[in-house]
Amino acid sequence: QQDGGRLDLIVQPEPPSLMLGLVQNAPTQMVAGQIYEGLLRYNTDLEPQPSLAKEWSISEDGMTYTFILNEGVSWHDGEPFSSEDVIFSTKFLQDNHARFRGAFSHVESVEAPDANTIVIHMKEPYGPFINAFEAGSMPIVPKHIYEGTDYATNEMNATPIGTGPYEFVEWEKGSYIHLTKNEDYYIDGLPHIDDLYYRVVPDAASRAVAFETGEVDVLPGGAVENWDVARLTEMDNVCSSSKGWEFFAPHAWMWLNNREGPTADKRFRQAVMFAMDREFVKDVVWNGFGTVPTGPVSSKTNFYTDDVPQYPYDPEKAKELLDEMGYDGTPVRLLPLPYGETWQRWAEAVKQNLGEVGIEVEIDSADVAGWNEKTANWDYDMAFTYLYQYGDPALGVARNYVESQIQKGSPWNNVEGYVNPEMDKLWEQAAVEPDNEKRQELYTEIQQQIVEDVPVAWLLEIEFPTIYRCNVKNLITTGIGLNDGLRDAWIEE
Amino acid sequence: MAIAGAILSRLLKAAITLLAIAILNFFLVHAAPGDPAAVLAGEAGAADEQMIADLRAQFGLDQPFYVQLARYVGNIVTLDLGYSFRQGQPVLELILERLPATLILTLTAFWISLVAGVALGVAASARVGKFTDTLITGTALLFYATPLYWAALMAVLVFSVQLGWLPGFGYETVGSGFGGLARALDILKHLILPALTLGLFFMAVYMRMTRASMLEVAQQDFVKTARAKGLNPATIRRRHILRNALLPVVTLAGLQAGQLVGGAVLTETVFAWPGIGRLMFESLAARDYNTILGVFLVSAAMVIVFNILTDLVYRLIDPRIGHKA
Amino acid sequence: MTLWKRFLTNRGALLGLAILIAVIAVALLAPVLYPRGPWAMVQRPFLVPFSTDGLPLGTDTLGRDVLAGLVYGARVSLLVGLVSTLMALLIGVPLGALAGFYGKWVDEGAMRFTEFFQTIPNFALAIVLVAILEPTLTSITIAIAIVSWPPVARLVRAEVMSVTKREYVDAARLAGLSNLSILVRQVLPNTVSPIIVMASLMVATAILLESSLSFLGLGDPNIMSWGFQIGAARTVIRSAWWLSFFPGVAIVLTVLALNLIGEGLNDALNPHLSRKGRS
Amino acid sequence: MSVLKISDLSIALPKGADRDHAVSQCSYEIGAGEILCVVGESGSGKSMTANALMGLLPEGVRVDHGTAEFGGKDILRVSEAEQRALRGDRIAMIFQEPMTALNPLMRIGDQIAEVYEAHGRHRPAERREKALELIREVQLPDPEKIIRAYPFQLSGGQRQRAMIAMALALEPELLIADEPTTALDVTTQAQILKLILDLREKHGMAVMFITHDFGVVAEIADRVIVMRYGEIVERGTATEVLENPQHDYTRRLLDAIPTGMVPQSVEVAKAPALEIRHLKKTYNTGGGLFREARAVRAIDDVSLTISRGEVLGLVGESGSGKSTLGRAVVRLVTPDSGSVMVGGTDMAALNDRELRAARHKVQMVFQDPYASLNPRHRVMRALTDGPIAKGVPKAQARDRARELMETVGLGADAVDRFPHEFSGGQRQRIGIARALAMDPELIIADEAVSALDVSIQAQVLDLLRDLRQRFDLSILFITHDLRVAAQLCDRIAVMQRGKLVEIGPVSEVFLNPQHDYTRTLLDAVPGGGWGQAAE
Ligand SMILES: Nc1ncnc2c1ncn2[C@@H]1O[C@H](COP(=O)(O)OP(=O)(O)OP(=O)(O)O)[C@@H](O)[C@H]1O
Ligand SMILES: Nc1ncnc2c1ncn2[C@@H]1O[C@H](COP(=O)(O)OP(=O)(O)OP(=O)(O)O)[C@@H](O)[C@H]1O
Ligand SMILES: [Mg+2]
Ligand SMILES: [Mg+2]
Repeated sequence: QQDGGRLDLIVQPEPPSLMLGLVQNAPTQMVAGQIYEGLLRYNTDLEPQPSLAKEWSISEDGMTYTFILNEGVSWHDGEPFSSEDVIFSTKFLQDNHARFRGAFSHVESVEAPDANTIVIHMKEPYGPFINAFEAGSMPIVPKHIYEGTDYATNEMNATPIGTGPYEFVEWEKGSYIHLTKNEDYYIDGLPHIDDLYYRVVPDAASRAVAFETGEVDVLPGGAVENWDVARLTEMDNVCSSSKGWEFFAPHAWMWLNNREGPTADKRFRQAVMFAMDREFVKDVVWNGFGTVPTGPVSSKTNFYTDDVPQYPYDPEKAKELLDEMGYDGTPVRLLPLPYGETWQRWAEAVKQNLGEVGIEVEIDSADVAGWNEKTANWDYDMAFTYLYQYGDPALGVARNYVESQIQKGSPWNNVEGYVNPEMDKLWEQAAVEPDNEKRQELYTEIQQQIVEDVPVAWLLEIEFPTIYRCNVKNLITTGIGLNDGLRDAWIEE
Repeated sequence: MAIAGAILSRLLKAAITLLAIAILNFFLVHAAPGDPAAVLAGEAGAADEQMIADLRAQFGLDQPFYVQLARYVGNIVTLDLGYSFRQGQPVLELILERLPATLILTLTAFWISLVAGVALGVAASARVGKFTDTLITGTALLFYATPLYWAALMAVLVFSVQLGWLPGFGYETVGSGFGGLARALDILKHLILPALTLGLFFMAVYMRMTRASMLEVAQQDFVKTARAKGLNPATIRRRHILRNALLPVVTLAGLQAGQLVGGAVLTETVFAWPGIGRLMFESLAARDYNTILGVFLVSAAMVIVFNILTDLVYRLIDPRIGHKA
Repeated sequence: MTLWKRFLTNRGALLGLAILIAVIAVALLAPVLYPRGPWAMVQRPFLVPFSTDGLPLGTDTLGRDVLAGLVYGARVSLLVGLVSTLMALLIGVPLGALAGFYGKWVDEGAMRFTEFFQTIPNFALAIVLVAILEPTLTSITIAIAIVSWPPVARLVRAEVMSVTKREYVDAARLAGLSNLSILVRQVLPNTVSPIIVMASLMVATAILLESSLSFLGLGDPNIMSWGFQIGAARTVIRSAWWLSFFPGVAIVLTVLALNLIGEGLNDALNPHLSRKGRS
Repeated sequence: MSVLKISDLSIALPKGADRDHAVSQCSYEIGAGEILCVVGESGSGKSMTANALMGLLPEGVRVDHGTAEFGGKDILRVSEAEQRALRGDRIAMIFQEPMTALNPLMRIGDQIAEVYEAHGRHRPAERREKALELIREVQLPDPEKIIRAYPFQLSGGQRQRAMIAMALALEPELLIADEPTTALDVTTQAQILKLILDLREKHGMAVMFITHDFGVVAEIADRVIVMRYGEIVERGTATEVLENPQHDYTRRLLDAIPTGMVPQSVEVAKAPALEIRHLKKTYNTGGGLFREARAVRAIDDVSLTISRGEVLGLVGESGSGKSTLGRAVVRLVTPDSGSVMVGGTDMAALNDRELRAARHKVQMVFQDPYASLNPRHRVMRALTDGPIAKGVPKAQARDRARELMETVGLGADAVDRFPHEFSGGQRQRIGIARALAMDPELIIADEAVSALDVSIQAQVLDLLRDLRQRFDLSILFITHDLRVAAQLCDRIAVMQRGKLVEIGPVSEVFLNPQHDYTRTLLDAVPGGGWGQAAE
């Protein structure tokens, strides 16, 4: 192991803010994950690891969670960190963090018996709860800075203060964000690297050039288009890894509007599944990265099963189904995800596939805001999306298929409008079931039924390879990869 | 005194124009689907209604439209461009941070294109119909027809990737610790490719215009007078033809210099140049209303500033302006 | 028809005309040449040009025929160029004509309005308009028209002003013709030449503008255009240069052709004008 | 002893020009201190000769043949550098258009001093002094100020003086003046001619003076050359040529010149066709928010009457308001106050619609035969648009158009041609036919013959005279050329700075002018010779 050096990474797009408690965008998480910390981290098998909490325990009945905090931790401005900050953070995040709010709805109360202990009392057992403590899900924010202020306009948002291994130095808007080593980090010897530069390069091709010319050492997943990945990894001293996304397990699918139009017909939806050459897309558009999913749950997420109905590429079958339902050739609109060329090509490929079985597709276009607006207001026939699973079907999957999550105005729920009261009961049961084996049974049943119904067309378990110079060591050690991995990374000279 | 008066009246008109532009833009921008709260929530990958409602309230989007408009106009009148909730910073500050980069880029491109364009135009007109002329006009036409972004891509490919001579993107070497002259040189190096690609098109424009204008002025009577005096051709070209031929070029240049500020979006995007064009484009995608409006206003103000500067230059060159009642 | 003859003696203009006719022909024949359309995935992706029979320019990221894309792209470019220019003329000509003909407050008002649009940086405005209207062929065309009419209005105004001063316009007034018929029948026809020259150049600019918007991802996703091809290929420019190279060349050639034609027209018209003014 | 000896000069025109040679086989000389006038109609090759001597031939035009000996050398054959050394130094030239012959962006003083610079004379500091001297010599007012002025701040006459100053800078042996007074009005013209005569006296230089105006010839020429189609048709001393022309062409030219003989006015005392009462028009220019407005009183309380069948001449120098008055009568300009009664209607008070209906009563013949016909419309359309708008049936209007074309001597078949297929004089006839087509009670002719060559001018004047007889027309004839006025008009009105200073029968005004200004005008007419009543 060696200390020192500087690491240049790409961050794309430029984060709106680095105050992780207020903003949880992917780029914010990636940068601010070095500044802020959660109580726990998760390894690539999604097992909890110490972070701000050095020890933790869950009572037998699953109703009480106790965390023992590290001692001698201080904020970047020198103020000491204590359990008070954790208590404050739970309040802070209740106001500002939707996902946290969801997980904490199962919590009865939180208390801090002493400066280093936190005890959480649950309303009911909630299996996935232990998966909700990493920096992105529950960043701990400094009480001494935020208490009693208007959080959104607090001037310190511009210069975030955390407990993490790196401190904020400077943000040249449109250009780069500079973090530097936290010399007083509570784990001796960490971190190893002196300076981190997160570079903002808006154009994907330029990002590839940046890596090629050696200006940048690390390309996080998705920073360059997939076509460039192979070329870049063939260069000397370049390594790549698909690890570091286990916690998120990004799962891509196409929402099919279950409410109206041809997509309201199950046979049509099944036909769509058969008509799509998903392997082709994986190989051509995604350059072989990723896995064709079998259903709503990612193979990386807990409680996955492949014992479900299969939908291989079979245009003839698709045509049969369409004939059977008497599809009249009404054109359908397809809303692609405005996240770059890969997604655009993907939509084009789907359009072409569906066209071949007689479904006329018109690609709608919209930028991010337009996409949000249309999906959130159900103004679509088919729409691309991908969502994180957060390690547990109860956290990241259920929200997309239960009736209680049909809420106009947000694109992160049951946007397709799938209603199946029986399923809803099973989902509910599975979430609060303390026994993992029983949970598996319940989730298997759920997956089988849902795959039969095809409420959405699952496309791909996305894999975002991280590309980096081979002399950067220990870069990816956790289930959220680069988002908190730089604590342990070091550079070999 | 007359000049001061004229400028004052221009400024007054400009202020009204700007206010009108601000209002028009306000309508335009708000007509776009989606809003910043939804985008911000959307990027978080998870959001509930409460979060979006909170954000809307925080951004003032829960107010009726006319209240928002009135508040915005009120701010503009007091020269307050508002606050970017997305970026957590006053818009003016945000723009001022980015403006220098844009100005450096566009002004460099502007001067390169103007000086080179005029020089080539003069050279071509001096040898009209000959090979040099054909060569220059042909090349200019080619530049004129080449899409800017394509030229940029090709330039990066050749000079940055293949030859490795120049940095392919960015404003300066990040974290180099350069100061003073070293930093200036560093920025200069980064500036070359974007400024050149941005300048090529305009160079072609100025070249064509200068050439045409030179040829036209050369036909005028006073040139014959100059020749009748026995002046040599070089002097005639410089003193009599060029100065007169520059007048339309100056007009055009002034018009374009202003437009350049807001028009460098493509170059800034391809070269990762941290200017306001890109800020505008990114803010647009994020529906960061105040920032887009701010950038628009500032770019429009730049157009006006450059127009006024052009007028002043014009007055310097052409004594007739300002005297003519 | 001396104009036409003079135009035909201009070698550059002839070349431009030849190229343009070729592009138009190709655009018209697109459905005949490629009945499956430009989106069909016909072969393996990333086939190098001139390596495969029937696919002279190779294939793109999804295995689509690059040449088919070019051929269909010609339709879009020409369509957007022509229609947006036409629309810009429809806005600019009447406005400029009224301003130049009536003068006084009509002029003042129209010119303030024009100036207003000229004060807004026009590429930025086009971007915002397309983003707001959402990118479709129609919205793109409209946006381009909206940002390109002001110079037309100014040109027409100046021309109309100068023609209106000619004595035959006074004569028409004395003949008791109405203002409108004087403007339409006496004045406007005599301003046509410079407008045609400008229009030919505007078509070129519109094609560039469309391709720029497309490059920024603000193109109509259902339509294969040259700008779209370049924008889509930008990310693979290192491994598949031909994907952005050929559409780039297509744009350059077409725009070049239009410029050559414009200049040819200009040259053909100008000696006429200047000689008349002189003798 | 001759300064310049031209032998057998031919100048070839490029292919496609209207003839092969602009000038062919001309030989003549100019003696020291002599003024040689070169006269001839437009296109006869006068300017080309001058340009050839200066080495300033336009592209494509070249000397084909012949020599021009000057200071012992053939200046048509010397190198460009030698030519340059001669230009401005030993041969100088002034041009017709004073408005455009000076660089608009350079101070007058600098433009004069530049001549010294071009020939490497004097130190820079002295050049200014010299320029000042020259400005004084050409009698420009306020020399200290003029030297710092820009051309746009000078009037046409002043600019022409500045041009002359430049030409005189190095005391050339030969001064070539290409129609230097044609663009100026009479009074200014007279001053410039006098200046040239004075300077010739003082410096003893030879002058080659190009003009088409025999009045000017009579005023200054020692010897005269008459050119036609590039050839010399007549030469001799001024008196010889003017009084005893040999060649037919010269005679025709001279005959065409308005004689200066004042006709006895005919008695016209019928009903008035036009009555102008207290007409006023002020132009306000350049009034901006912060700029001072300037008011020009173009018509300042003018009243006059024209009887039926009468021709009233309106004269006055440039800018005196003649055109404005004419245009106010036809309501192309709306007067501020006063009335314009035509056949019982007050033209000044009509609204737009009434006006369109009343328009036909007064028609106009315009100055520029090239700009007054729509180049895109056939003659037929030019002649029928008005009548049809007035309500005349189409077929009838067409018949009438053919008839009118016969009347003006162009032939009925010409109606199907486009204007550019006619010569300037013919176009002017079409303009007249167009006016007649409306059956007007009054015709305003604003400088209707000024743009025409003398011989053609005479034809058009004849036509007008004839028509007036035939249709009993009333005409307001606006001109700055008193000779022309004297030829056609019954009465003369003189305007100065918007005011009517004198009005009366031709003979009275010319022979016995009452107003000072009228007298100045009459004195300024080149060639003089007034005061003879026609017998
Ligand atoms: N640049 C040119 N190219 C071709 N022919 C020309 C050119 N300039 C003049 N000409 C022709 O040369 C002939 C002589 O022209 P020139 O200018 O000498 O006439 P001018 O006697 O000076 O007439 P004006 O009184 O109208 O000035 C004319 O037939 C004219 O058409
Ligand atoms: N449209 C106008 N706006 C402002 N001033 C004008 C306008 N038309 C004419 N004038 C001014 O009015 C005065 C009279 O002009 P007018 O044209 O009637 O003179 P004119 O006697 O016809 O002269 P010329 O012999 O040069 O034709 C001049 O000072 C002129 O500058
Ligand atoms: Mg001449
Ligand atoms: Mg006049």
